Amino acid sequence: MANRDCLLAVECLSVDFETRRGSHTAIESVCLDVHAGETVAIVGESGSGKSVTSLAIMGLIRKPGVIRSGKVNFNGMDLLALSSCQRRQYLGRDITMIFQEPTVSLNPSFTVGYQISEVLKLHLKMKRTECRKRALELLHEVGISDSLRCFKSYPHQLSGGMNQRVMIAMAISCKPSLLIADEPTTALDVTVQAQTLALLRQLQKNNGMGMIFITHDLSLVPDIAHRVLVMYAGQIVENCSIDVLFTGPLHPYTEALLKSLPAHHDKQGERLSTITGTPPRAGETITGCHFHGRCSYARERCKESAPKLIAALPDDPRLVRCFYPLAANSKTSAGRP
Amino acid sequence: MSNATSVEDVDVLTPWQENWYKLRANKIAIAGLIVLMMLITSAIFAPLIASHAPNEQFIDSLLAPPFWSEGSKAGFVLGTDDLGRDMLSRLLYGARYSLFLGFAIVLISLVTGVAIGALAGMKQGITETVILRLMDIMLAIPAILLAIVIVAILGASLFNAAMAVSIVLLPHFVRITRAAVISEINKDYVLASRLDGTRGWKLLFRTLLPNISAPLIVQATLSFSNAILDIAALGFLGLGAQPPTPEWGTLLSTSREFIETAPWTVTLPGLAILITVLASNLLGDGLRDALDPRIDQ
Amino acid sequence: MPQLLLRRLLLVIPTFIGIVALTFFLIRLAPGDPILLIAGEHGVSAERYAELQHQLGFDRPIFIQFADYLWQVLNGNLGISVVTQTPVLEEFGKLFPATLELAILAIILAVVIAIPAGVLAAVKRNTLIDHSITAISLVGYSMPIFWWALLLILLFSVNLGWMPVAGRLNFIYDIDSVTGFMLIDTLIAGDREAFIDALYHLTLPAVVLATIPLAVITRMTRSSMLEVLKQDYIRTARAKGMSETSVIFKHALRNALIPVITVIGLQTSILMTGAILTETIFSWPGIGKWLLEAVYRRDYPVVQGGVLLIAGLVILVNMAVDVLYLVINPSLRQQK
Amino acid sequence: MPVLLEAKNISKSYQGKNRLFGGSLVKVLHDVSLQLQAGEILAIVGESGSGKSTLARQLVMLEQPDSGEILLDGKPFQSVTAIHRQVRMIFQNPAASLDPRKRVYQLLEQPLLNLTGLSGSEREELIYRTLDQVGLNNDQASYYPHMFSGGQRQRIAIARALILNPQVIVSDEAVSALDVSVQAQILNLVMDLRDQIGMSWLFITHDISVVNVIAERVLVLYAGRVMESGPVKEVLENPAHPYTQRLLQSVPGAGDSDRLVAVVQMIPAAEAQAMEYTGCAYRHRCLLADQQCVKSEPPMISLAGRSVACFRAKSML
Repeated sequence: MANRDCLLAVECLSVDFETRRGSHTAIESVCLDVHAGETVAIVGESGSGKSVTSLAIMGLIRKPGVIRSGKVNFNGMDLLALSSCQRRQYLGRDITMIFQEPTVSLNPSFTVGYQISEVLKLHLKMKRTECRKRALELLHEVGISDSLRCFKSYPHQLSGGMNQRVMIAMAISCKPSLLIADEPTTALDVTVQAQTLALLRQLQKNNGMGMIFITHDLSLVPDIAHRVLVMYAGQIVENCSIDVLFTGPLHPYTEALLKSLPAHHDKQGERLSTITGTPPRAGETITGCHFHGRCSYARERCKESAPKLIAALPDDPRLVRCFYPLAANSKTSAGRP
Repeated sequence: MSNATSVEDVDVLTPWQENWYKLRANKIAIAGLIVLMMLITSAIFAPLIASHAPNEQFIDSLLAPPFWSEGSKAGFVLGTDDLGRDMLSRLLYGARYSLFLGFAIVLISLVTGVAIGALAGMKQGITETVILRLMDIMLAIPAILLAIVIVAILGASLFNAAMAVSIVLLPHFVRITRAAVISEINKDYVLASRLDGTRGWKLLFRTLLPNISAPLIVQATLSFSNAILDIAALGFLGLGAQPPTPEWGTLLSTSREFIETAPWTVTLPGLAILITVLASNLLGDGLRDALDPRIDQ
Repeated sequence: MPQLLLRRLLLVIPTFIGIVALTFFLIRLAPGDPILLIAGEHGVSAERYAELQHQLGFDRPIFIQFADYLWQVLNGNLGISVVTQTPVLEEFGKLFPATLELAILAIILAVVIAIPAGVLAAVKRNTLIDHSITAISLVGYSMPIFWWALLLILLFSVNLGWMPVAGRLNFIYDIDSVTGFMLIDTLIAGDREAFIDALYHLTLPAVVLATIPLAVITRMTRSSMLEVLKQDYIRTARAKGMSETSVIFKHALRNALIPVITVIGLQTSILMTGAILTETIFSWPGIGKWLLEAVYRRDYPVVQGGVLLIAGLVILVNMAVDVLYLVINPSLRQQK
Repeated sequence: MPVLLEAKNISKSYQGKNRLFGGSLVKVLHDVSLQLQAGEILAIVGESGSGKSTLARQLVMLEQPDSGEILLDGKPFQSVTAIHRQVRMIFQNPAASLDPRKRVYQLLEQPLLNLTGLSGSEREELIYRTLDQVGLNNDQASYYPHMFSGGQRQRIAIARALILNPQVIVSDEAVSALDVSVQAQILNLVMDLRDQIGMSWLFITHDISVVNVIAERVLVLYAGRVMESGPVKEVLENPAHPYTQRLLQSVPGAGDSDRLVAVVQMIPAAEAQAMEYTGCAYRHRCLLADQQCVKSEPPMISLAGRSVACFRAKSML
């Protein structure tokens, strides 16, 4: 799986959470790679481990979370093997991150301009006036017209959409090669969400960044990503390119997710498909396939042994964690018109 | 939707049971609780435990040191005071004053404070403004000073001191209740309850109070320790219980002059106060952790 | 912000009038004849009684009396001590520096130790360091300070003989009172030995007075810091690649201090409470001891005036803290 | 179909924050009118700040509107109790709207105790029947809300609304806090209830793709004003208001990347909402706005089967 051309190659990353009641696995053997200029979406419901994955890549997992195993190869070097001091040189410069709640992700005690300048000063050793000039440029770059006014504002004076633009300006300030966006539009209004997605897409294209886009909303994925990883209960269950996702998902969970999207439903009044049951709770031990309890295709084998994430067909780049992947060519009702 | 029953195996605990389990996991808080229980028990059964009456004088054993020092006398485990009274017995009877008064004071200020605070929070407008200004005024006068003035006017007695301390502690309950009521009253579950037709006192007692009980309970334990400290301080200043009442603060003040010759007469009552206050603060901290939902995350 | 400031200032007015009313009616609440109370325990002749009655305005309607009292207070006339026959304000002015010196030293002592200790405990959460700091501050918080003072005297003054037991300065030194602060006055006088002696006298009372604020501020700093460290913007700061030191001292501490400032402000009241006990035990010639003695002597004008002055002081400090709070908290400052 | 619930020109203002200096009034709803017919689902779409929650509060009589009137069955609202029995509300976040200290049984019994005169056994029967209706079983009646998953909690909230057999249910963002798969379950339940018992439903949401699935008619709200309203088919397939069009363009998943890039526009840091303005409320963000839109507020006109408040509506179609 480790590919030399990869910008980021995550190998078998596992994170446990150790609580008083014992430890439980948050993510298990997560493997993913991101090439330069590529956007990879990680999709999953709440609690599926998608945010933990992003934090683990950044080395920002804190107690009670513990990285149990795995490698995070960034430009050929293992970030997890570095000391925290060494790793910090890359954070905020080469790998940056934006978060779900932009307003609370900015420090309320400092102006927006100061917080952007801080990154420039830290990583690019810029002087104060240079910082200011560059920060204003960056604000303009993310589509804020009166950038000076924004520069002097505190986060609480700006709207959520505006603060997310500030976060993005901060994230692209050192021309990173990888941007991790953790549910960046979930807290925003739909129109603002569309603008933010467009902005991210534009910046990613222009700067040739690699991007990991984390979301719970599968319908956003075609607008932003080239490839999608579907996560369920701490595992990646499917890894495929966008083009094939909507025509024929391989994993039953992906299919079920697609079918439950109201956006992919045209007939008024017709019932949506649902996934019965609930995802396993944190700490619950499951034997076999993690999805078998809710899978409409589950057979005996699914309950007993756990499938691996493997290529579905010999000459197919898609990976799926299922013993009985849905045939690539079979028709599913989730397909877009 | 047959499998909507994924919580089948879960025991149904009431919220209080759950808090108790959380509190039980906190060993230090439980230690505080146990110490407090022991103190309460010994206060209740003081006549059975104590070897002497609290005011019984043994003229032949004035200022006898406690058992670990040289010259200690049998029968006086913790020594005697300047009038030959048994320290242990006096301390045991003294616990009755401190603990009983602590409970009584907290109960009075809790009940009146919650009532006034809830009134301020639910009525708002002019009622609220007047109540808040009044509480501001009370808080602007340092607690002991206010108590001293009240006692000075009403006269020095244990009852007046207790009244004074209740008044001093009142504003905290008022403020906490009002703040909690205001923060809760616009929450969805209260709105939903209103839409279910619950209003007035029913809304306060059935919906609001159970949900704001956590900060009130924590404040009550903290107030309990404050009450004990304040009562002792007033006793120490001669404005609370009057000798020969074996109240701990009064014990301290009467034996102050023997600090050089008989240090135990000073150290022991103070230690008793410290242990009691410490135990209830430990319990209070534990309760705060157990009841504060934010700690869960 | 000017509007918010003005609002804070305006809120002080009803509170202050309320306090004046409280002190005014306190005397009238006391059982017995207020004139006899004011005149002292020795009793008065009928003539003097009538004179006092007229002089104190007791023959007029109560609201007129109150308005008059308020007017007197606003003019700085807080009555005359029954015992010493000196104006209350003058006595207060003479004794206040001693209390202020003690209080300032205590609060500095508390803040300087408590904030680093609280930060350390939060950063090293659930380690031995955290547990020790938490335990010590809890004991300090539970301490009956009048007993604590006696213990310290027993150890340092009686047993070890290192510290003086009472007073502000050994009587052998003769220092002119310029500022009323003994440390400064001795420096002005250029008397090094006297300065050290004054410092010795200050140490134990200041430690005793600092105990409760120290514990309270430590606990507050710790919990506030823990709360802030959970916030999303701390995660952002780490994701920026900032060092842990910058994250803690720049991004976290600045926000964590906002509630701590308020708590420090609230200590004024606690310090005044402490001053009464501490000054009594250490025979410190300050307003705490003065007030308590006035209570014992039933010197009501002093009690009345003293309570008013102390309450006014507490209100002033709290208002200053409110203003400071506005200054350091941008989310309040910039509100329209 | 008969009109069941009708709001006529509802306006509502709130006092600004600064009470001492009589802070300015903030007008949240401007002459909002709507009609809910028996047995239909009417969707109200709006973003944050559009006043949709305020509208919901007026409709269920949690608050009184400043002006305008609300009619149920053609009659003005009379007693609060009667309205609370007939018009029920479901909140956005079930975790917040269910009292954490009450068991499900107590939660469901509360409205029965307060608003009906049913006996104990009647109440019990009704509670179990309603639980069954929303797909929960009897054992779960003794559980506390925190023991359920998000979707199950929303079912409890629906049960609480249903139990009085009301004429209208108003739901405020009832599915937006849920995961998609759970959201689908709840949407299906809403549709089932409409079909089986003819429940009339006022469904407030920010997600226009949900509207398409469940509602017959839709009302688009922006800055406290109705921009456009009419049958879902007409409005969503052929929007006559630039804002409706913008909302539709913002729905993810269309996969049209050129469209997305076109949406990136410079936005000023100072939002227009606090400023005093005249004319159309949407003109600050509207690409078609001209002098006319600045001068006067567009009136509500009927056009191609819907009502719309825009001077450019005709050219949009």
